[in-house]
Amino acid sequence: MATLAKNNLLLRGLKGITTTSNPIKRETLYRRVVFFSLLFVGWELFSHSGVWPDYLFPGPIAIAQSLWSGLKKGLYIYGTWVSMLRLIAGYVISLLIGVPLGALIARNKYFKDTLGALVISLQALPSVCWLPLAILWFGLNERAILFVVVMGSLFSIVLGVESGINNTPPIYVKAARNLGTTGLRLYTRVILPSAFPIILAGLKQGWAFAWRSLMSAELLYFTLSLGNLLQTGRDLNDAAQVMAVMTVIIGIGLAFNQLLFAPFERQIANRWGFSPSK
Amino acid sequence: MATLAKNNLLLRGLKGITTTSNPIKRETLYRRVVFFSLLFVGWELFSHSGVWPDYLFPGPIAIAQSLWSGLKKGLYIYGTWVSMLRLIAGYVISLLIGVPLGALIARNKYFKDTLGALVISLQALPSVCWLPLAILWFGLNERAILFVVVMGSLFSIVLGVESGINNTPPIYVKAARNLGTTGLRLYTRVILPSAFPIILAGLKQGWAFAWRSLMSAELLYFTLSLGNLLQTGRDLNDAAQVMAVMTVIIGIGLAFNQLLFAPFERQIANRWGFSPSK
Amino acid sequence: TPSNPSATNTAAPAIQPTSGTSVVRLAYFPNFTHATGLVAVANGTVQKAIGSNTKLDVKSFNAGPALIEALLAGEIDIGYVGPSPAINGYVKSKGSALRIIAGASSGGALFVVKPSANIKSAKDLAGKKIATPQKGGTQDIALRKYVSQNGLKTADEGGTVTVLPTANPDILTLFKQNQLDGAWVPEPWATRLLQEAGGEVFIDERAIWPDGKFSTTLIVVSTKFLKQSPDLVKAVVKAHVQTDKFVRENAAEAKSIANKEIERITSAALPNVVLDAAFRNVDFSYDPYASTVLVGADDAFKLGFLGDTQPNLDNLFDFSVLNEVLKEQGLPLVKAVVSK
Amino acid sequence: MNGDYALQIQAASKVFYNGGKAIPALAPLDLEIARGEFVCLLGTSGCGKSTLLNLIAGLDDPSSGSIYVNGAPLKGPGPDRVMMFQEAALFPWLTVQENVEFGLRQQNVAPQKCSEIAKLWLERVNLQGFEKAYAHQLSGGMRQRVALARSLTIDPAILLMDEPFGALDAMTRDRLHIELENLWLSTGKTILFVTHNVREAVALGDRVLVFSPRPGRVIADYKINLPRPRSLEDLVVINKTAEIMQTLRQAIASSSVSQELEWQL
Amino acid sequence: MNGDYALQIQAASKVFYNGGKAIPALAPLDLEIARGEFVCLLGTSGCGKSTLLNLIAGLDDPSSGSIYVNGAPLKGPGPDRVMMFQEAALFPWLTVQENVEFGLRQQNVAPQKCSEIAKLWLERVNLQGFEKAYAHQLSGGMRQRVALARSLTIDPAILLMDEPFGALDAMTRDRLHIELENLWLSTGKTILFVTHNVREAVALGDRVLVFSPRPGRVIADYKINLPRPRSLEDLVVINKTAEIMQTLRQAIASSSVSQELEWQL
Ligand SMILES: Nc1ncnc2c1ncn2[C@@H]1O[C@H](COP(=O)(O)OP(=O)(O)OP(=O)(O)O)[C@@H](O)[C@H]1O
Ligand SMILES: Nc1ncnc2c1ncn2[C@@H]1O[C@H](COP(=O)(O)OP(=O)(O)OP(=O)(O)O)[C@@H](O)[C@H]1O
Ligand SMILES: [Mg+2]
Ligand SMILES: [Mg+2]
Repeated sequence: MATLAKNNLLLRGLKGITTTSNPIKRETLYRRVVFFSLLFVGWELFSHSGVWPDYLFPGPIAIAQSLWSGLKKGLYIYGTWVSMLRLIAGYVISLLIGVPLGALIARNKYFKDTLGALVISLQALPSVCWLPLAILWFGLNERAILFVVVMGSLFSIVLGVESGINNTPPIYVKAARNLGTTGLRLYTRVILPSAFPIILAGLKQGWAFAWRSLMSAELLYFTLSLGNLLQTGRDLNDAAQVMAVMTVIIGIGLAFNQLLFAPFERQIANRWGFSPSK
Repeated sequence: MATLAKNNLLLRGLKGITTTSNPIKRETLYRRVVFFSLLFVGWELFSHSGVWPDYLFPGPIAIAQSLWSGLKKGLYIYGTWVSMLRLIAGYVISLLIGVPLGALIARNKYFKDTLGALVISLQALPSVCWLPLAILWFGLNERAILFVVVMGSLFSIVLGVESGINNTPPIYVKAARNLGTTGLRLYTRVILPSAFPIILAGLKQGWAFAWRSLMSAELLYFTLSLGNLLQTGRDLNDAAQVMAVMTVIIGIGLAFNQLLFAPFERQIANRWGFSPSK
Repeated sequence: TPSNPSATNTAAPAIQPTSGTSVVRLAYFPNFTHATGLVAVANGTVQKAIGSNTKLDVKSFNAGPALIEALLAGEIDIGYVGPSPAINGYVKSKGSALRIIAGASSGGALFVVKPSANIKSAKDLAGKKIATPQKGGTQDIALRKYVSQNGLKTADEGGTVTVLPTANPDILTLFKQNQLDGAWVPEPWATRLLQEAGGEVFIDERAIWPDGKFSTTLIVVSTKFLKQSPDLVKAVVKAHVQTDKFVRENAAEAKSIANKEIERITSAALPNVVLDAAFRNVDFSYDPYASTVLVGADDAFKLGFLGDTQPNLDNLFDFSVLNEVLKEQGLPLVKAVVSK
Repeated sequence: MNGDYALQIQAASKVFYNGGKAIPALAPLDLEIARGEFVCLLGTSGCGKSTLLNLIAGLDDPSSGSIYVNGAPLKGPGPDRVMMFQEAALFPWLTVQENVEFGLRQQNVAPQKCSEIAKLWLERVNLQGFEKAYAHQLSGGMRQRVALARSLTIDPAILLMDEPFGALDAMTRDRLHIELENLWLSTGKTILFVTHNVREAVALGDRVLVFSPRPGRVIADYKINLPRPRSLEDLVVINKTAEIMQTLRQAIASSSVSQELEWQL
Repeated sequence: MNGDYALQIQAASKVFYNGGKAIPALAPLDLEIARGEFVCLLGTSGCGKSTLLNLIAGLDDPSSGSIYVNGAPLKGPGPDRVMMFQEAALFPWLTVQENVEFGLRQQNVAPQKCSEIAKLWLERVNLQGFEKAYAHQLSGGMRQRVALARSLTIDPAILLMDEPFGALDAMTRDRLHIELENLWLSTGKTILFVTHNVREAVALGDRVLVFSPRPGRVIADYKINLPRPRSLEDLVVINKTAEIMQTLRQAIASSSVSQELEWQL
């Protein structure tokens, strides 16, 4: 009897582990595989159909070849590595500045009336506007590139945080203040966690725009990086290379989404009880 | 007595009108004026300080002169007009596609597992990736430009709508289904309105990124437009012109924020009872 | 087997850093019109000329405006760049930021047309769509000037010739798709249009300049650097002149060195067929062809691309260093031209 | 299945999963409710009453067993079975008036008509003057009354009410008891009414079901054959109440046992 | 101000604005509450009880008048006056255990200690086994009990309870009545307790305040001098209840008049 109970406990334990540590359900995986396979096959067939010349609209095989030859030369691995480091550094800086700034704007009417009004407009500025200022302020170096990346993603994060906080049900703030929470803790313990589901959407946007800005920023001067590989592909009118870089960006995007954002989203859905109703 | 009551009613009516039709409070206006005046004065003084050469970092006066000379020649007015039309058209198309797409992805697990995973990655692609495809698919015309603008803002909107819907408290959906709401109406009457506060943040992001993409898209071929004025400024190393275009973008951003987004935000705060607690 | 120019050159004296400057920041494009610069750096000629005590910091750029931007911001000392960004930088800084001190290459721009467009003479341009890489750029100005010299008008002016400024890679795509009738483009795009898109040469731009020479790549130096470290500037110019000779005398080898550098920097080399053909359309020379630079500036101004007032280009050129070097080497000097 | 029953529930159960842990909320349950019956549900907090109502409303699927409505297997939610939620669940983007009209609008009733019916119900729940207010501007009890009006406007055959009067003061509650009883008498609706107020259950119901603590099972089924109208103060009501309280007390006493059980499932 | 009073409220009123329309929720109100008093508040739905508690908690500012806590003017919220909200207001991102620990953590109590105190309170409200659940996995009554535990852990001098037992069944409620009374007897806290259950008010309170319909004013102030422990079934409790019900009925009768009034303000 005792053994049975123990077994049951073990089984339940395992079940617990599988549900949490195997985040992609087999079903999801299956669907993805089918979807992307179909997409690739259709695309490959289409690229040979002659509607558009294949040097302008290469199929997945041509792109894979371009990618493979770049990989063999070490270009993509090194370039991706360089770009990833910049991206992550820039994104982290944006987070460190953007989250407090968004919180300030959302909760302080002086900031809201002044800085807040600027943010959405500054966000609209293309990265190319920041390039000259970056050189002027930081010189031709990594810091200038980081600056442009930060300018690209910062405002998305600020806007996300601001909107998250604005949409916080006031009752949580009331409940917390009432339980003795004040000052900074009100942000770190209540407002930000409560706004987190919405902030996360802003962080995702920020992530995407950190990429976009990075691709511009890496054109400040030549270094081996994804941005330059992209630009070279474009400069040579090499559609396969452009698409190979796109593939790398998309691949990294999918991976990060899976590793960074999706777990948070699942966690939120679990805690808040958000679930697509049937 | 009757007159008094009537007067009271009138007064109350007027009060109602003033609170709704005079959206910027005098206080806010005052703060903004002070903030921006200080900003401009500081900037002007700094630009003459000689820390950076003034041809690289012009002050507000130099920028205003550049803007004025462009205005006199009609460049800015016509360019802004052309760009605004494209921006609005592109943005509206993005809305029309993005809102249903976001809704689909959020509510249908097949779409979520497949398309949903793609969106965040596609969003990361810089506009320059879309330029060759735009030419290929549409040729050199307005449609190609619109395509690039749509690609720039679409995914922000999709992501915003998706996140809004994912964060909809399930109880509202339950309540509505229970009251007989089904199918499309569930979206238009319940899910979208309930998600609207968060969707709005996505729309703001989409707006900003429509701008960014437009600035790239207008480089497809030369037409008098803000994108080309920006590029020309950069090609000629004319910092004052670059900043003049930035000013126009910021100005339009502020105006649209004031006219388009801020009223919705106020409405939401009123209805939902979101208010910065004291 | 004289292969390495640094081995053949006559004992370049190492220069002792004079006034604290111990770094030369050089910039160029990974583009074969900048081959002299690419080869000079790749072979170590520049490093040798400035001496081992001075660091050579090389940055590659994608376009002239960005290079000039960096130079104006004080991040670049010497650069290989086209005439029109150089003039822009000079004009924007009111003549204070830079000087043109030497030339690097000439030629390398062709007006290519579609055979199907039936363009045989200038009049045939009426009703045609012609692309140029950038509005107000060298080829754009050349085309507009050519159109008006032949009694036609561009669509912008209410005429019949549509000038379509669009990016080089897009020109190739559009050409392949038969959406253009012609394009006035620099190398290697001209060659690619010929080879990949079935274009044919309508005009080689060399044909419309005296002696077939016009400035394509120049060397500019920041005035501050020129004043502070004339020795270093001289060393670089010396290395440039040496390499220029090497490039002209060892075309095949220079080509392959340049192409390797291009590949190193951008990760993509030019295919040999393109490289060979394009190289034939470019001439290398330390002569900046100063008069053609001024003519270009004048044309640009007349077409409304250089501001409202005629720019004063009096101090644009400073050939003293170059001539010093040329004299030492016993080569013909270049003439300073004064703008009208 | 027998069409005479408004509802037939056959061995329906519900298990929730909390991480890896199974939480049985409803034990397999058999229940038949005749058309036009007024059934009150009593049970300790967390015993599965709301869960059962959710299943009947079609908002959640049973883990096992099946449910028939008027003899036909239940297929999702429908306006024939309207639920009034424990939390008011008013739509924050709609005014009070629009909230109340909501169900009617979904059924394409003419706007004029919607507005009339809504006005009528807002009067009945004593909220005239608050038509244009939003949910956050109402007190807890007012919100509950709006939710009540919202579910009654659409005139469903089966009413599922989850503690509908929980946040109301005694007077308002009395008044609404009378309204509800009249409505039921005049329309013959089937009503399932969850409450914690045993006297309320006895005063309103034809039948009172007592649930065991979680996982919920019906442990007592009282027919209340007292004459109507009944008052909360009637002696017969008070006596019946005492009897039922006794059952509930016993159920609670054994609750610790049933809570042990859950860990074995 | 007199420091003997836990609370002194002087001519405090509250007016809400709904668009341009003024909605007076609390009429200017004078009230003095001695230290250690157990005061129950009764009143019709929407009469301003929650509003008053909000003002005392410092979560909202009075439109006029002033409030003194222990003789000092009230300055914002503080852990000396803890409010238990009408809606449970649990933090959705925290587990039940973390919710209950929340207040203690804010006061930098050692984690070990927090966890012990939280465990103790979760047992008292009979929620052992749900430490790791999130709010959406609880029933309405369970949520209310978590909120109760959360406000009691931090041991405030003044407890503001807004219908704390509204969603609980009779048995659970009885048990918690005893817990609360014991807590009060042993710690001498000042308690303001809003309820719609008049008998509950009489059974628990030293003093029962009856509010008029909106805008709320105190229209009756009963001292309950019955011996403790009292039971809901005690005859004296039932009699006092009847007396108070009478006051409430009269108040409601005049409510239509007061509702007219609002349109004039
Ligand atoms: N979504 C959920 N996930 C996990 N457990 C749940 C969920 N919903 C309900 N439960 C559990 O199911 C049980 C029954 O809940 P239910 O809401 O039906 O109780 P109830 O009888 O309505 O109680 P109350 O009178 O307190 O409202 C509870 O123990 C609760 O914890
Ligand atoms: N934020 C607000 N804006 C406008 N009116 C409000 C607001 N909050 C409360 N009111 C109004 O104030 C009045 C009193 O509300 P309050 O919540 O204090 O009532 P209550 O006595 O607690 O009622 P209940 O017993 O129903 O909870 C109500 O008429 C309500 O409509
Ligand atoms: Mg319930
Ligand atoms: Mg209340």
